[in-house]
Amino acid sequence: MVIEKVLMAVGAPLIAFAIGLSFIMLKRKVVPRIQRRYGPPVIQPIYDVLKLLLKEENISHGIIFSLGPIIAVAGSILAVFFIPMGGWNMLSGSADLIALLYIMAIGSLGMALGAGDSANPNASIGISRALTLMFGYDLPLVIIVISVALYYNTTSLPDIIAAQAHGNWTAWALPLAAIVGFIVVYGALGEHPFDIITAPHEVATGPMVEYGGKHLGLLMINHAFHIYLEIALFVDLFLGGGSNLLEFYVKMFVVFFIMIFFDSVFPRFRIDDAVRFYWKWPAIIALVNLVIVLVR
Amino acid sequence: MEKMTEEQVRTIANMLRKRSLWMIHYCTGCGAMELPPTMTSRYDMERFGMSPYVTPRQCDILLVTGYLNVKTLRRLITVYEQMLDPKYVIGFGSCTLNGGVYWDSYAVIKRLDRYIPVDVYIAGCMPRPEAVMSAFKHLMELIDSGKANGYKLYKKNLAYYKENQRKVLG
Amino acid sequence: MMDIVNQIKELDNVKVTVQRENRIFVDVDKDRVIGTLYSLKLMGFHQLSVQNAVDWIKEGEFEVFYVLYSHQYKVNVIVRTRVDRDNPIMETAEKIYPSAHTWEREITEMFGIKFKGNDESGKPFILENWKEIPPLRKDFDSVKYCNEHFVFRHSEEGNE
Amino acid sequence: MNNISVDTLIKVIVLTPFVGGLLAFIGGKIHRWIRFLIAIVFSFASVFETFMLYNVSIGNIHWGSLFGSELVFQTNPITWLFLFIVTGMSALIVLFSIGDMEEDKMKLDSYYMHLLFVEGAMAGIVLAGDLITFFIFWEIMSWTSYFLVIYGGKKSLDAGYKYIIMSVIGAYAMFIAMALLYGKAHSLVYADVANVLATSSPSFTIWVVVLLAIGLFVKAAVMPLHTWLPDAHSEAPSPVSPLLSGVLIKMGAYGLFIVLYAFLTVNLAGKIMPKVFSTPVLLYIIQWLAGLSIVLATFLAIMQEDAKRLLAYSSISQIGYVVLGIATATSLGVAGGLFHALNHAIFKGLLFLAVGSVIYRTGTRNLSELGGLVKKMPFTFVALLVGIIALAGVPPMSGFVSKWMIYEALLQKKEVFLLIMAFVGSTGAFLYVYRLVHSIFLGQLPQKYENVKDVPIIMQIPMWVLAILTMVFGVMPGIAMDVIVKGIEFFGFKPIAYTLYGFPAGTAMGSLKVINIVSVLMIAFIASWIFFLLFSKTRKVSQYDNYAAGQVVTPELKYNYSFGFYMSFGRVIKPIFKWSIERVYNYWVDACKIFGDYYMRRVYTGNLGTYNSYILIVVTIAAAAILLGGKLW
Repeated sequence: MVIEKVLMAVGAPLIAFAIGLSFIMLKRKVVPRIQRRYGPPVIQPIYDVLKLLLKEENISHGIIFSLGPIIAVAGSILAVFFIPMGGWNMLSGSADLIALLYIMAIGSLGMALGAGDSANPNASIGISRALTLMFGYDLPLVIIVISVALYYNTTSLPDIIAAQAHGNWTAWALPLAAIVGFIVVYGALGEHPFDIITAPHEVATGPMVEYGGKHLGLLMINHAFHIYLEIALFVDLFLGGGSNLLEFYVKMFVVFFIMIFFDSVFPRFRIDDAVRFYWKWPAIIALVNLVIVLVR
Repeated sequence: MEKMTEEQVRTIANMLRKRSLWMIHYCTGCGAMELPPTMTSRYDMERFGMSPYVTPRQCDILLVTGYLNVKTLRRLITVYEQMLDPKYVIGFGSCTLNGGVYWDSYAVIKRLDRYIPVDVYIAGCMPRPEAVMSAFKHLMELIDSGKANGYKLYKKNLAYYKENQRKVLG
Repeated sequence: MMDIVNQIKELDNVKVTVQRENRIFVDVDKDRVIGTLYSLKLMGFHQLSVQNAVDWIKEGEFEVFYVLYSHQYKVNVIVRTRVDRDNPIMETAEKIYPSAHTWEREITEMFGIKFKGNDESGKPFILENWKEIPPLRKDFDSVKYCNEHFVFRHSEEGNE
Repeated sequence: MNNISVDTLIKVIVLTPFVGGLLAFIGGKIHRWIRFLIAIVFSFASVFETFMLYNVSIGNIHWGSLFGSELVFQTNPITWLFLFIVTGMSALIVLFSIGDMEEDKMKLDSYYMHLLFVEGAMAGIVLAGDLITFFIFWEIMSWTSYFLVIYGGKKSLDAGYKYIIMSVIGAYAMFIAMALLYGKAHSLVYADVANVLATSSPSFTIWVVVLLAIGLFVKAAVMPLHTWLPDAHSEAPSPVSPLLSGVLIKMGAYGLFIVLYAFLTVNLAGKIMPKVFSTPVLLYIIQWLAGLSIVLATFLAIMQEDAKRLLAYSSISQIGYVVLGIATATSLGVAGGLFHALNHAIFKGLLFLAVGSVIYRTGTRNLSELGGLVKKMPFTFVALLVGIIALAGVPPMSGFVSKWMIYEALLQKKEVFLLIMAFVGSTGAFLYVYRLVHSIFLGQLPQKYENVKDVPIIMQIPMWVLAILTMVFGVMPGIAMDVIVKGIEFFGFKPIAYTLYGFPAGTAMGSLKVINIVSVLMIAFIASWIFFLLFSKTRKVSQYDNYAAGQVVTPELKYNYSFGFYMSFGRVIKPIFKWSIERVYNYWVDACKIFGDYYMRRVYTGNLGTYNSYILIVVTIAAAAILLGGKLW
């Protein structure tokens, strides 16, 4: 039993990172195909991350600047343990859905502190946009989380997954919530209409302006974890979470595949239009869904 | 044993750096127009793992695309020094080689490599994308064979470069 | 088009030559330039397209010219004056055509012609810490400057 | 409690701060250090006495000495909790103000006297047994805190003026309620009040509770009556603001707790009162006021440019959580509200002390002028960081557990829209909290703060104590839960199951074990740090070697984005700022002034002749009334 626990403790973050990285590879291959060109070799993200980590010289603007990526990665690894992955629900017994929303905030707080310390106005503008966007998509996210919790009358993730066993997923029971969930997770990943945070043309890659070398490598690892976390949460809440790892991976693959098509088509929102968008349509749909759940 | 692993790490590192070159193109002159064709579907340099990035901290190659007058040289040196260590410079076109058509102009510098070390030059008064692609290929071979060490040159005889820069910038 | 030419001819001691269908040259001497510009503006030439100078080194003079254009008559008028080369000082046209302010700063830096009344005419404009004589003058030898300040690459010499 | 009996201990607790204040005043006249010594000794003495009073609950103790009328005291675990907040925070604030208040500029003797008087008054409120004692100490607290506020210089005079007027209006409302109750019950001890309200008609109870609530909500700065708080807290001197917003607001929350659960007792739902969604209409209104104040105060806090005003608005939104928790009337919700009151006192005090020490060193509290102080004031940065993590409710710190309890309680009662408002408030807290730490500590260090050093030790001790307390309550909420759960049992609530590290599956919809979160976070942090150190070393770089598209950044260039940090977000919520409650009050004030000028001038014309005629008329009417005696009516 102990070995299995140790294996899970070490294996879960690595698997999560592998899944997240595979999605980045998928994106780096599919988007060029949409633009009618071949695109980089499949394992290009691995080359990028390793090249960044093996840079000979690294700069840092201070302790907090270096601590930022470390806290971000630590926060993401922490969140991985609280989301049931396939058959394993590791620690998700000890923190329920509401606590999970706050645990996922540790990573963004770490990155925000690190980027703030880089003494560059582009980074500060990037962070203020990131936090405003987070404030934007948190409203519909909270409404659908409450509606799912009320629908199953529990907030612990393993019970929600158990309730969705053999086929009756939440997506069929609460279709509106699933739609809003998709939009929210899509925005949280910073895909195209919402990539205001790292808009290369306006704010020179936002918070990552002064990051280079192994700091940027850590941030890319954190981005891979972030993709895994958001989509795993969506799959666990709405698509039944998968009994074994393969089924879990297939569901996540399908969800991310759809997102890539949205990503390569849309122009970019202005930040306050993005917040207005989130507080108008997804919020209204989510409220309608909430009333349905309350009335039922 | 220690020496051998050091050697192995360097070869692996060179292999990785060859395959994922991030590029900042400092559009000083008319060469910047040659890069969009190399990036888009016709020539697609992303096949070699190269993609354009925005800030010097994140990038490996500095593309000097065209003539450099004295004012932009001052900015270019700041960008060059902000880049992190295994960095390479590619000089586009004859203006970086010997001043090109501006050979007698009082404002344009004549030889780029007196001010910052240049790894690869591309001849031609704005080389076509095929020439640019071959330059990238050549740079990759240099990196793989470990000969592309312009940045070490810059560190070694910094005084020489600084003196030249001061002579021009004043 | 002809009535415009006649109108311009009526201006006092002005030499008018019509070169092409819509291009009229007006030659005025230095101290009556501002008056001519002002009257031309009243006639309808509201736009100062270009103001620059030419260095006639053999005659020892600078020539400052103003290219005016009227959208109404679709005609270009080029007012030309001559300035002595040794101490070239002229009246500023800033009051009539505000855009002249920047043109005059550039002319001062490139030719060394001072413009009274334009407060920024002496300030450095494009060139950074430039020690030589204004570069666009004919007597400035650019090749000599390049040999002094820059090093050329001779074809057989390798990259040291 | 073997040696001295409990009632003498309670009297001693109430008296020590007052005696300490007087001695400090006299000592100050003799020499500076005597005053500091007395202030420290007496404030820490009251802390020690509080610990001697641990888990003692005793009925009414009568103390008849104060000019004829007798004061009634009582104590139970809830009062012990608030007493701990009061005495603990006051002791730390005395320490901080010794370091912070300059000697010559202000008359410090009366400052320390008022400081200790406020502490005594608050101890009196918390220990009060009947409404009269409660009201007496309430008034002492209002007036002494008014004198403390106006220490902040010229601008704090009108802030204090607005504060005292609103407090007095609140006190009048409470006084009328007490008169109504006295008319019916002839004794204002909590027990008698409870059974009077049990039998009286619903309209009477609603009237009494509404009037009491007005008095309490003025002090607790719930939304419609909050306008004094931002001015009073930001203009008050820097050691007074933590006292004001950390402790003084909690008295309003304590009063609400007493009104709801001592007077109306727990079977509130059973009361004969109109119901909305199965909760009494009174609680529903209070909850919606609290929810409103959470959301609107957060929006206002996000747009602030001044550090202390930002923290003042955030106090309004956090006290909204406490009131929301208390008004849920389920044991989990009330426990969450009280625990949040404790946490808020700690981390808000910590934040105000940190901002105070920044003001002490740099002299300005305008967020756009500061920046990059992390290099010069690392300890204050760590203290502020701990405070903001707690305020945002992020796991390792204490704010998370109490907010989690309030959310679970709301979820259980299916009050969904209030839960949404609470969540919006908490995410908004994340925004303005980051604004605070970014504008002060991160970014470019301006030239004029080059030689700023960290604050002296005596000002750092309080910050360290509060930071450690936040972490302790964050990781082991069980410690505080012992006191709170015993307290709600005393008032008749069902006890909730809790462990030292969280809540088992039974209590709420989901379970929580904070120790797992914290330990895994530490392990993950160490692992990623080692991974970080595996690779080549990093070179420290000055703040001017920065990406500016090639341009060289020079010191006199203000290369910092700190003014209007959330300007883009402001455009989204601009319509909300059109109407503000403050303009309504100002409108009324102007109306009264015009009325006063126009009509009163008619009556008091100012010349003696009219006044004599008034006297004559009054005398004749009186004489006629006496002569005709009872015949008329």
